[in-house]
Amino acid sequence: MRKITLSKAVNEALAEEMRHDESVIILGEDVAEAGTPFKVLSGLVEEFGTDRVIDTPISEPGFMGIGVGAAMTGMRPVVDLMFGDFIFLIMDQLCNQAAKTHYMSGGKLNVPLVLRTNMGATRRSAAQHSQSLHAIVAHIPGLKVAMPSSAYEAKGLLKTAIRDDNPVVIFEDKLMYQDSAEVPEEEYSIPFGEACVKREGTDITLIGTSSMVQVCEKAAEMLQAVGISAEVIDPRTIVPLDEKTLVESAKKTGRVIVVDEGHQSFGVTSEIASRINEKAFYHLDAPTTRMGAMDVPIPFSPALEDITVPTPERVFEQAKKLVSGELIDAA
Amino acid sequence: MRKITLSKAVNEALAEEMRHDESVIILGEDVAEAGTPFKVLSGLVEEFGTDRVIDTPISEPGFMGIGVGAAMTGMRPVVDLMFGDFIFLIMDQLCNQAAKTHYMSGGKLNVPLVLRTNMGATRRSAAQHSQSLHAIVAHIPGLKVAMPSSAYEAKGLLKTAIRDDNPVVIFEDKLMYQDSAEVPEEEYSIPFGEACVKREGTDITLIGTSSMVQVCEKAAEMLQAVGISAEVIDPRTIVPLDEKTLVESAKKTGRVIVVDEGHQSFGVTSEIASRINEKAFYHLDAPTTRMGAMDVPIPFSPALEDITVPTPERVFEQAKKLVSGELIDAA
Amino acid sequence: MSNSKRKLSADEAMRMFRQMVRIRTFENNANQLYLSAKMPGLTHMYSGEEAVAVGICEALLPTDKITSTHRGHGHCVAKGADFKAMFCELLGKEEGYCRGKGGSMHIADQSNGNLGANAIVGGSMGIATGAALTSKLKKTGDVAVCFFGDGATAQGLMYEVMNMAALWNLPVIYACENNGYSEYTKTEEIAAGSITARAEAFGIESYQVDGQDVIAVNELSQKLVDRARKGEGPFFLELMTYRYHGHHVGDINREYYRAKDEEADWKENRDPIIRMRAWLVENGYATEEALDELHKEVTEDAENAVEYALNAPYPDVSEVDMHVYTDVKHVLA
Amino acid sequence: MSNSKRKLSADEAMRMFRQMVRIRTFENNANQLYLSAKMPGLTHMYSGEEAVAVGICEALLPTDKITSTHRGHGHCVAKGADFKAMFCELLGKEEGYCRGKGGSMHIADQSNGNLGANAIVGGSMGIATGAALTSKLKKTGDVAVCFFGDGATAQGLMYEVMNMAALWNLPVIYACENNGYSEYTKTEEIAAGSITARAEAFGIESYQVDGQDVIAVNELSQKLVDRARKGEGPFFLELMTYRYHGHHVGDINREYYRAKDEEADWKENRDPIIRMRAWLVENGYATEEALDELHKEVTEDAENAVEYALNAPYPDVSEVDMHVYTDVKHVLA
Ligand SMILES: Cc1ncc(C[n+]2csc(CCOP(=O)(O)OP(=O)(O)O)c2C)c(N)n1
Ligand SMILES: Cc1ncc(C[n+]2csc(CCOP(=O)(O)OP(=O)(O)O)c2C)c(N)n1
Ligand SMILES: [Mg+2]
Ligand SMILES: [Mg+2]
Repeated sequence: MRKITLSKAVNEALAEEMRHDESVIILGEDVAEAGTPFKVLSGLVEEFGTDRVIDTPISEPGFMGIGVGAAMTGMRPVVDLMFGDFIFLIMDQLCNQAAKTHYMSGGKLNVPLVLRTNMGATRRSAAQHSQSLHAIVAHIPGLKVAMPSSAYEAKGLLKTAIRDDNPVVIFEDKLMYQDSAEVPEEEYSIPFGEACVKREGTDITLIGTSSMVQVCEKAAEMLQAVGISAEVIDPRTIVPLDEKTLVESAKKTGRVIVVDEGHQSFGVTSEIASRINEKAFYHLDAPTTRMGAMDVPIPFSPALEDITVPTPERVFEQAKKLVSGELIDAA
Repeated sequence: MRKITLSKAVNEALAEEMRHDESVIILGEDVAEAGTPFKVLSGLVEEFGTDRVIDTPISEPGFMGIGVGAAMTGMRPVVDLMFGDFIFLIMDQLCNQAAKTHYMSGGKLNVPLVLRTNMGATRRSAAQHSQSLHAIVAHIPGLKVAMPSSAYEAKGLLKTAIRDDNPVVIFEDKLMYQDSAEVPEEEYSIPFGEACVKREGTDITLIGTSSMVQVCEKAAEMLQAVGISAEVIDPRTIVPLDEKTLVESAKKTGRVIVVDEGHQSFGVTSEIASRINEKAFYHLDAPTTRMGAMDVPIPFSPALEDITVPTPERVFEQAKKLVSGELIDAA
Repeated sequence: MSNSKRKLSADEAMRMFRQMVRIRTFENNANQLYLSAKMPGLTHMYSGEEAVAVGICEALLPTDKITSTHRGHGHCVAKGADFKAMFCELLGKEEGYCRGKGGSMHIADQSNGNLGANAIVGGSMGIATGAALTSKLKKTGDVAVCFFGDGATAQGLMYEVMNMAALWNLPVIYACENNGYSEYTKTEEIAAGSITARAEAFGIESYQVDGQDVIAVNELSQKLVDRARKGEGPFFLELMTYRYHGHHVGDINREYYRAKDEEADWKENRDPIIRMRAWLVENGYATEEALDELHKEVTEDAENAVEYALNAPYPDVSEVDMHVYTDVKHVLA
Repeated sequence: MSNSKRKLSADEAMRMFRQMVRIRTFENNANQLYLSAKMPGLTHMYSGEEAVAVGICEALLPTDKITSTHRGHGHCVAKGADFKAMFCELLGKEEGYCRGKGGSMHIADQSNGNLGANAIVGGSMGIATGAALTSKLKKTGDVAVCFFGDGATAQGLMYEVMNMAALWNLPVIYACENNGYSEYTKTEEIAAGSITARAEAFGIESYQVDGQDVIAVNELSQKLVDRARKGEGPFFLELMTYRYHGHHVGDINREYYRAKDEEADWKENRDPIIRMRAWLVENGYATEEALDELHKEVTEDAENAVEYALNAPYPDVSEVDMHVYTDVKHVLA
């Protein structure tokens, strides 16, 4: 199968959906001629024009609010937020307005809006351009949250997001834009709430989101080399969360590590670990371990930044300890 | 000991700290003559004048930003956010600026700011005036988060918050402003990161935050009536979190329920449950149970609103099941 | 009362009068429900400001969109809503416009183009502007009106969306209801400079209007709505008006921020309903008797609706986790 | 070059020239570090805009406060920072102004009143205004200057804080560096109406100035800083300027949004350093030789600082969880 980059996959998803439905528009900073700083949208304005690929001023709350209003009245806006860190600027429009409109109106108004943004550290972009803030969005009922782990997922999930009648937030890892993966030529989409078992195993389950899926896969290979069989699962969407697949795997292996690039405390790993503990408790041989980003603002210095996020080596070490029962003493 | 309302306790804490330190000022909407819609600040402007009790326009991001700048240059602002739900408007100033300034400056700049706001549903205020959003703030390193459970804690924690050199967010339950508790006449403060064991017990641990402490205490009484001895713990601050006290209690009782008024998913209960599972796993007889608010926007209708938040009855039922081992089948 | 250049038809004139009376009557009943402890929560009365909502909404088609505020009953009635579904909503009943899930501060009536009240001050400014963007892109010809208070002009969002509306020539009208107060604070204490100049600085044509003169409001609105429809928008209106009640129904002792004399002056000398009534009679549109009859009719309507709503059922508890998402019946099932 | 009414002293004139040369030289070295892959991440060059930072900061005392932007090296140098600690910061080294934790976009130098660069466009507008509030309440006499770009005028925060600054007469000067672009977009595509009119609408005295004329900028700044100190603020300045490089150091092929001719015109005909150099010589402040010597000195300074920074140590990994809180040494310990 052909391989394309994640960037190209996103671009294709948008182009296909824009061809398919005239209501789909893109709103954001430098999305048109510049195609965003990451060049992800290159070529779209040439095909769809400035009426549908709309450059905005640097007014995140403003254009997010406009997106919500457009969505309520018949458009399907894809709002482009240049850095995930700027989500803090639009929280009111996202969480007080978009997320609650359908409920507050008793089901009468819909907000079919996609917020496309990114996440991920180790790009030397410092504390305000490196955060992975999906956990705080996932906490708000009414929003769906997708986290593609490769070009394949990026395209399939974005297409589903655009066709969804609810507000969906999709976090792309900005370090993965140039990563390639097999992506079919023919149309496809990936349903929300269906985890993907990336690798089967029997001794331990590694659950990873976004780029942490790769980290888990690398750790799984290292584990295989030492005779440990790891199952790797990508939830793909954290809201809705495919609890069933995760819990079943936990029951099978009896040991789980959850790896995510958001801050560990009050983060996504806590939620997933809690659900597994609740639903698979009596099958577990060890406490479900969380591995998130350190609970520190992301430092600029390369000497510090790289140690703030989980790595295959650290997942490998932790998995070995769990499987060997070394952590029993600690508990 | 004398009893005063939570509202009065907050008022006293502010007055004492303002007398003690000229740098302490209050910024917010209708904080001066009106003393806020909840009348919590009544009398302060009369004592301290409009230079220190400052009415602002309805510009939450603006006055929060001004608070941050004032804090960086020598003031100790207490920013008053009328409803906790409006925190979504100030997330950038709170999480990208206040929380990260000390770290990003390598320790050179401080932001000794207190954000006083509230939480709590069942006031018929609907989806945008009823949220309990402490979990999303707790996820951001650099912020401390306090959750007083009575007038006593409200005063003691607020005084500590004002003297802290870091940004602190304090969530008061708006339904508790008229609740009275014993509060000493003499000065005191409550250190951050020290949980309070409200009631000792041996069969199960109930951990509650804010008004959920009362819910847990009521449930504990109901449990006692059926012969179950429940320990009730109030963490008082969720950042820093007194993991030690919680874990020790979990090890002692072997069963834990965590009760909090924020949405359950990706919320505070998940974090606390995860820490307990990680650190006390081999001592637990049952999975730690989370009881948060339902994962739905808060509905207006009284018929619906009341069932969205944990109640003593439901905590009681759940505790009985845990202690009797009924939930083993479910897992 | 302004001397309309265009002669109003009897229908138009009477409809405006009736709508103002309907709003006032609705509010009197809502206030009564609060005072008699029959309404859950608090609510914000529109009484005194009727000419603003009516003057503007009578210039709109049902397909035109509005966004409303925490003080939203007036906009809702003026845009065509029905008393029964409104009272049901205020009481949290299943037959309410939002099945009781929204309540007073979130009442919406999408069948008449009311995209909803909003409990975040200024929170709907983007929504209205977005509705105007839809109109432009889909070429529907719809105009969007964004209602908000003087207090909301302190929200930065307003400047962000006005900038885009001006850059993109969107068919949106920003209608600032300047009632002199935001909660317990006078407007001059929270608004520096000039409100209309702020809009003008973005290149938006702006007007200050007597918000107690329904004909003046309507005449200007007709013109601007027509022009917005033709792509000459956006526009900005500052409507000088007054709220008769406290900030909300529970704000009863308010002399510390607002003098009784001032209230009396507005009520006695500038009331939009009294003024229009006199004008209708003077200009031969209606007799005093006909107007009394109209009042009576509306009063009965409202009382019936209240009665109906009080007896209507609450939503079933199973509704609590419905409508969180469009495609999941019960999200917690 | 504007004809200063007040005669500049040789010291003042030479200091301004030197500071502009220092900024240009700093940026040339920073760019070189990027091009030779010795600098982590990206950075935004201030070259071309030197007269703005220098003209304003030379009117300030070290105790006065400024807030800076993603394009912040110029403000940092102009407010008195040292090359070594700056280059160390850009390279993520322990001896950097922020111990390497902030980097280019968060460089701060509180000893000289620089409260920091900010990677959120417009993010520091509240901070500067808050610093001015401190000045007013503590009666320190400090003035705060908020630097930001034309693009940042689209952020609602600006209008919120200008409103409060105007209501409370705060000693803050909003300095809008209008360099014609925000990222890859021309200002006229993102700013409706008039930028200075927006500030004026809040009752703030506003000026548009030639940002390539350091003497004009300085003269006006002196006046406004004095007045702000006396409680006559706030003020708003729109400084017309130009950035010579791309949006950031990696933005090299930029003809799709900006013509080469336009760049050449600004560089050749309006360069603030060339203009001031000519003026210094013409007015007898310095000889060509003395100015060459100055250039050489600054160049050597910068090269030494770069060398020093390249060899300086990174912070120890144990620093990663320090400075999260003031009172916890290692938050993850
Ligand atoms: C963002 C936000 N801040 C504060 C409030 C609390 N609040 C509700 S109404 C109001 C005053 C609004 O004043 P104005 O916009 O003039 O409208 P009016 O009530 O006068 O109609 C305030 C401060 C809110 N609901 N939302
Ligand atoms: C809130 C926010 N939105 C977007 C960005 C991305 N961004 C960085 S600089 C910039 C352009 C800023 O333009 P301007 O304010 O004119 O400053 P200039 O770069 O021209 O100096 C943008 C959009 C950001 N850093 N912060
Ligand atoms: Mg008002
Ligand atoms: Mg610019």
